[in-house]
Amino acid sequence: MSATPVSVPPAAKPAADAFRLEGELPMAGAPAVPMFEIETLRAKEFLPAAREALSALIKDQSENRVIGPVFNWARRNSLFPLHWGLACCAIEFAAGFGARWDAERFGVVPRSSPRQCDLMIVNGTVTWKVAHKLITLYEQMPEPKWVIAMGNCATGGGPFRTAYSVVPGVDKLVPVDIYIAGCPPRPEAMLDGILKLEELIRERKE
Amino acid sequence: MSEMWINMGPQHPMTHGLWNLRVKIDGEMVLDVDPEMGYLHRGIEKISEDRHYNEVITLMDRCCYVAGFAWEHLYILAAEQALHIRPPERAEYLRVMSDEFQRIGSHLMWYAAFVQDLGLMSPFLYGMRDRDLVLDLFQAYTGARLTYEYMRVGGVRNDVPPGFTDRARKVLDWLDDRYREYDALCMGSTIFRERCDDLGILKANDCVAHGVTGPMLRAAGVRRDLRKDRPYAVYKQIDFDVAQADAADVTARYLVRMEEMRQSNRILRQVLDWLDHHPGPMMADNLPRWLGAPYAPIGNEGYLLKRSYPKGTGFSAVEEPHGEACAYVVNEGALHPYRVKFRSPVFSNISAARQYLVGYHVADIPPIMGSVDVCVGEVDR
Amino acid sequence: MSSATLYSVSYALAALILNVIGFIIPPIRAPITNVDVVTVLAVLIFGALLLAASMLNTILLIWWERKLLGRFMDRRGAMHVGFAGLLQNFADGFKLFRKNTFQPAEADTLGFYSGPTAYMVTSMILFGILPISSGWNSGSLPLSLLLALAIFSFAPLFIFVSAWSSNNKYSLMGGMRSAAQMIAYEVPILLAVVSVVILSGSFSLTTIVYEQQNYWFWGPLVVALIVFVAAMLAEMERIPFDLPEAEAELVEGWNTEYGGMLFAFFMLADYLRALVGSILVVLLFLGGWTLPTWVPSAATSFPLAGILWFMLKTYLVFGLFVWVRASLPRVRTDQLLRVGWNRMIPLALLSVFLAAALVTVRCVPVFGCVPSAGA
Amino acid sequence: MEAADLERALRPVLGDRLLGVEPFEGTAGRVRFRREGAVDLFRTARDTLLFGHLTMVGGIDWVDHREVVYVLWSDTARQYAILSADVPADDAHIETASAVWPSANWHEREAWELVDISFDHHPDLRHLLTPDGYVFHPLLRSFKLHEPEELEVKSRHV
Amino acid sequence: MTEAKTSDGENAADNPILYVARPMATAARQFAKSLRRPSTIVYPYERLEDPRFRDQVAVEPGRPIGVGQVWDNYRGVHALNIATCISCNLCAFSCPDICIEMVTVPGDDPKHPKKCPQIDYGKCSYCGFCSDACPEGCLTMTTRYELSTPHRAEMVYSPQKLNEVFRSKLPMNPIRLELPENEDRILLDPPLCIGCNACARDCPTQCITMLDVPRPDAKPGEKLPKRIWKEPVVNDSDCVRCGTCISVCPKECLFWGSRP
Repeated sequence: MSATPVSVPPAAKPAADAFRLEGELPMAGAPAVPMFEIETLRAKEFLPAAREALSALIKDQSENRVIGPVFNWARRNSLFPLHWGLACCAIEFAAGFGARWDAERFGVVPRSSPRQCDLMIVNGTVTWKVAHKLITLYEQMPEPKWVIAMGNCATGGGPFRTAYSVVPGVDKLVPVDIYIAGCPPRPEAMLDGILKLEELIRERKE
Repeated sequence: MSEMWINMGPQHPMTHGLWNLRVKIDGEMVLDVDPEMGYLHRGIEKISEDRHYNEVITLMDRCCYVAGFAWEHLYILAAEQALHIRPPERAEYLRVMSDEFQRIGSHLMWYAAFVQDLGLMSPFLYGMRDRDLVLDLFQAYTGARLTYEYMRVGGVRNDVPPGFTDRARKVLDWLDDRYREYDALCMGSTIFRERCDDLGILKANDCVAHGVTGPMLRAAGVRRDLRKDRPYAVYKQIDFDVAQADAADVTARYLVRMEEMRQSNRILRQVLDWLDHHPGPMMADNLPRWLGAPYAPIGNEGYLLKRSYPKGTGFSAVEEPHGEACAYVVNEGALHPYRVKFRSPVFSNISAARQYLVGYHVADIPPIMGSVDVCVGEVDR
Repeated sequence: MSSATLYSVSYALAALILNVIGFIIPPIRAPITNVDVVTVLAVLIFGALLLAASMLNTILLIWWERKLLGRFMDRRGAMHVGFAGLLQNFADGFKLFRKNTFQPAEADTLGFYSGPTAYMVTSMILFGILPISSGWNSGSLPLSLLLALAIFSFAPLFIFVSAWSSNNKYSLMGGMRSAAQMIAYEVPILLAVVSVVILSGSFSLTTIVYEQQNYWFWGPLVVALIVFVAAMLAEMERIPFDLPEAEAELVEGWNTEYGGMLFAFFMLADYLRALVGSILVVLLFLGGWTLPTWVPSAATSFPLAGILWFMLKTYLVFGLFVWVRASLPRVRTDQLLRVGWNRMIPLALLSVFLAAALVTVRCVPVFGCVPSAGA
Repeated sequence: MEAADLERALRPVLGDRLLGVEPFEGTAGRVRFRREGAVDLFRTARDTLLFGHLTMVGGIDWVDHREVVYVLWSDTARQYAILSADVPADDAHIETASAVWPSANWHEREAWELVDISFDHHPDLRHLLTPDGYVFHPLLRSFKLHEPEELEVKSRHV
Repeated sequence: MTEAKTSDGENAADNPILYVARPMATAARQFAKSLRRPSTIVYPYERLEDPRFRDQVAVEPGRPIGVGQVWDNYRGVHALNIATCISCNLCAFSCPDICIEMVTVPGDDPKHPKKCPQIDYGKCSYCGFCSDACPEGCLTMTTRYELSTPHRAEMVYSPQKLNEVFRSKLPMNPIRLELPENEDRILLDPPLCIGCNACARDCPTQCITMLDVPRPDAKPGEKLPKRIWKEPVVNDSDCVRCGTCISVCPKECLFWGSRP
């Protein structure tokens, strides 16, 4: 007798369809959200910013109050991450830009040149050998700029944090705005991190 | 323009990872190259010495992040030899299934990256999309997309869920159609042939001298596949062919990888049929407690001193998607391996870069390096 | 709306503005409501309107490409900013506008800033020349086609200036490739255009469109069309001829060192040129704003019908470019030049001979007769 | 090919520089040799025994001495063979294999920087994985790993 | 051995007239297919782990979304049922990344404070060893994966926070593995034992009982050891093999072994 896996009910009862292989129902082609709706899901985002700018304009506020909301809206809706891959998370980073998750929906387009980027997604283990290059890249990015530490290696060294060559967390090198946990995080988690960053930018007004 | 050195990397779209290719160019011609590695050196071999045998598996998944299963299998084979353990047959079949799905997944990732180097935009997305289907299967039985932690010393963690094999066959059917589409997009295109024919040639004797293995070697006309030559796990009982081409150029490597994916499909259909009809245990009998599957070992070092375990040295070699990977595990009777040493195929394939890059254009570097299929994680370890 | 209508609108607007000012400050009313002053202001307003329209179109074109490319790649493309992502490019533009502009340490300041600006400006001038509907006066200049092509070929100079002055090896290589490529492909473009000119007998874009009333030129001149489209792809630096910004080997090509607004200039000018390229294809080969004679006249008689059909054609032609981009890999520099000199030019010459033969025999079995205005 | 075959072929060439050939599961055998016989052994292995492919070179630190492990593959025999030589810890050097198999180049660079085994006549003995000027040899047993938090605490005290 | 060829055994070199027609036709076919519904999942609104969404996409060849999405096996954030946790430390022991720390949770028994795992998700590698090791099934992994936060400190999940995850009733990782039959047991080296009761006091499952042992008669000239004349007896069916007793034993008289 050996360790045969047996399925015993866990402490909490799982969802009723545990182990059901989903998707057998042939409702192919139908979008979960209707076509028109799916294109307008976040379209109303612009309205508050515009309203704020308009009211500031009417009340004769300072210039910053007028254009601030609009530029804030623009900034958070057009984040260009740096196109580079460090380690495992880079594969999920790429998958996030693949067909299934398509980060471009949010206006996130990777650019290869740091001069054109707003966002550095540190997607993997940072070693001491690459640390100064990472700092150079960060300094080459024009303001305003943000950093996302994607995955546990970037957050705190992950499983390799005891190693002699690994920086235990990229926040030792550059200021980090959002930490995404996961090893590696799913592409959805990466998108969630980007959306959280958008919220952060919305709160940090000029 | 006079001669100059340019750095391609560590942040460069060509590298697909973290390494630096220093290139000496004259105009558009490549005069000399010098790969500079180590930007992702995480000391996996050192950390392994501080970890229990099963805990090293978590590092193996991250060692080569596009072929985690192959590296798990590699390490497990060496560790089992060092610890004198035989896994049950069903576990071996499950390992082979994982390996072959991983080969498809890794080759799809390679395809996506390679065509992107050539400027083909949509096949990148097609490759990633189809790879996601393979990852979905992995998620169904291991619970993760990239880092599986599925194999254990002495077997595998769990069986596949019910209905899995049917689902896997559907994915294989889907992939069979897609391979045809990939060929139409690449080999059907004159521009692709113009770009890739007679490019990055590395002849068979150079391959052998510089330790180049895997699809690059097979594209040079050498029939060498550890699954045939030195069958591990259950490859002896499976019927498949070794893909091979003679031109030794980028097109040949493309063709070899495509053929390998088709052969993987063939292997997988046999393995899935076997799995349907042969239930069995997942773990070997008589495992020492600290290696048993349900529990990871307990950090109470004291008790092991009272229970010595036979020493041994394990050596394993696995035909990884990138080539031939070897592991050397020294067991000195302790909880942790005494020394773990890995041989990464990409390590040797990159070290021969000067042989297949010099004399071509700068614009040829991305497709040639793409056809090498670089995974920096396993080079730097 | 024809150019004449647009101009009369701007004239009325100018007159209104000046009259209002004159009403507020009576002493200067007489001098500023002078016809000449009004005309000058009207021209300015006309230019501004045109500029705004061209920019809007360019931004719409980027959106169109992103959506189309998304579907080619089995994904959705930009969709969350504004309805179906329509505001996405505005967001990008606004963001880049407020971004820190960065000059590399040893860059040449004059070239670094003037290059992108000149590139952008020359691309915008083109819109003053291209007619997009009947009665567009600027297009009926006798040599408007030549003028457009001349301005179109300024670009490599400015690209090279900006690439050189940004003091980066990748930029420099991109700039050199760009210059070589654009110069090599000027010749086939001109030769392809020559066959159109032979057939239509005029260098005026408006005349060329009017000559296509009976049949569009793409039929008899299909070789010239292929040459023109391929060469246009090279001129616009799009896949398969996008080597100057080849992402794989040259990081971002000649705009590697550019960020912020200067980068936005490059992006915008690239798409302006893409729009111009599509418009030229429509004007020269696809009948401009006209429709085939068998189309019921209801389709062309409503207001703005000309502009509508014209823009529809333009976007479809651009869709063809996107299709090519989605399915073909990039060629290499030497292959590009070889194709340019060895294939394109003979083909274009062949097409010139064909056009000449057509004009000589005056009638083609399928397409009908060459208009009498020819030759 | 068995261990005995290897011994039979190598003994005449190496003499007492060959310490013995042990059977090793999954390979042709494990050849133990003195480092003085390295060049002869490599040449014989490649030219006579047709082990044309050097798969890996690795070092093991046994505290009192260090072991260099070579893994070879023969395309004719379709088998691996393992060569191993012990070098003293205070004088750890051995002749390079990269003259015989060019593929040894990077493997030896790695062994040099990680296990501190120097290879004589190596064409290009530079740092490969660690940064230039890195003075430690991490895969030695005397090199201990720390939790980063521990390191921080220590540095604060210093 | 097989000569590598394309799927249809043909290529552009054989057919130079086609030039670029085949790739363009392929792309156009994909365009037509994805016009109706591309493979994209509109993420924050459509989620793969949402069964309602999965029911609407299919698995037929040609429709690539949602193939084999078995989420109940997924290894995401842990769920901890504090009520059933026995503070056995096994999760913390089994963690390869040392990201689990046992912290005290306020319980009703002030004398024996209960210790439950606190997990640092900045270090956790989601390997699932801890939930495999948990003998009571109270530490499981759920399908939750969204963990991004602007503050590093928020990534440390206290037992209470893990309990909240448990209460949110997400689908959980249901695979539990059976104990192997040849399990090692806790054995006693009787001459060393001093009967101090430390093992019985700290045993999380209360499976150790201290039984009286007969006090031997002292022979002349021999000095009896100073000890309490009790010895621990382990109830193997209740024992979860956590090793707490071994680690608290002051005399190192308990050890692992197999009893015939």
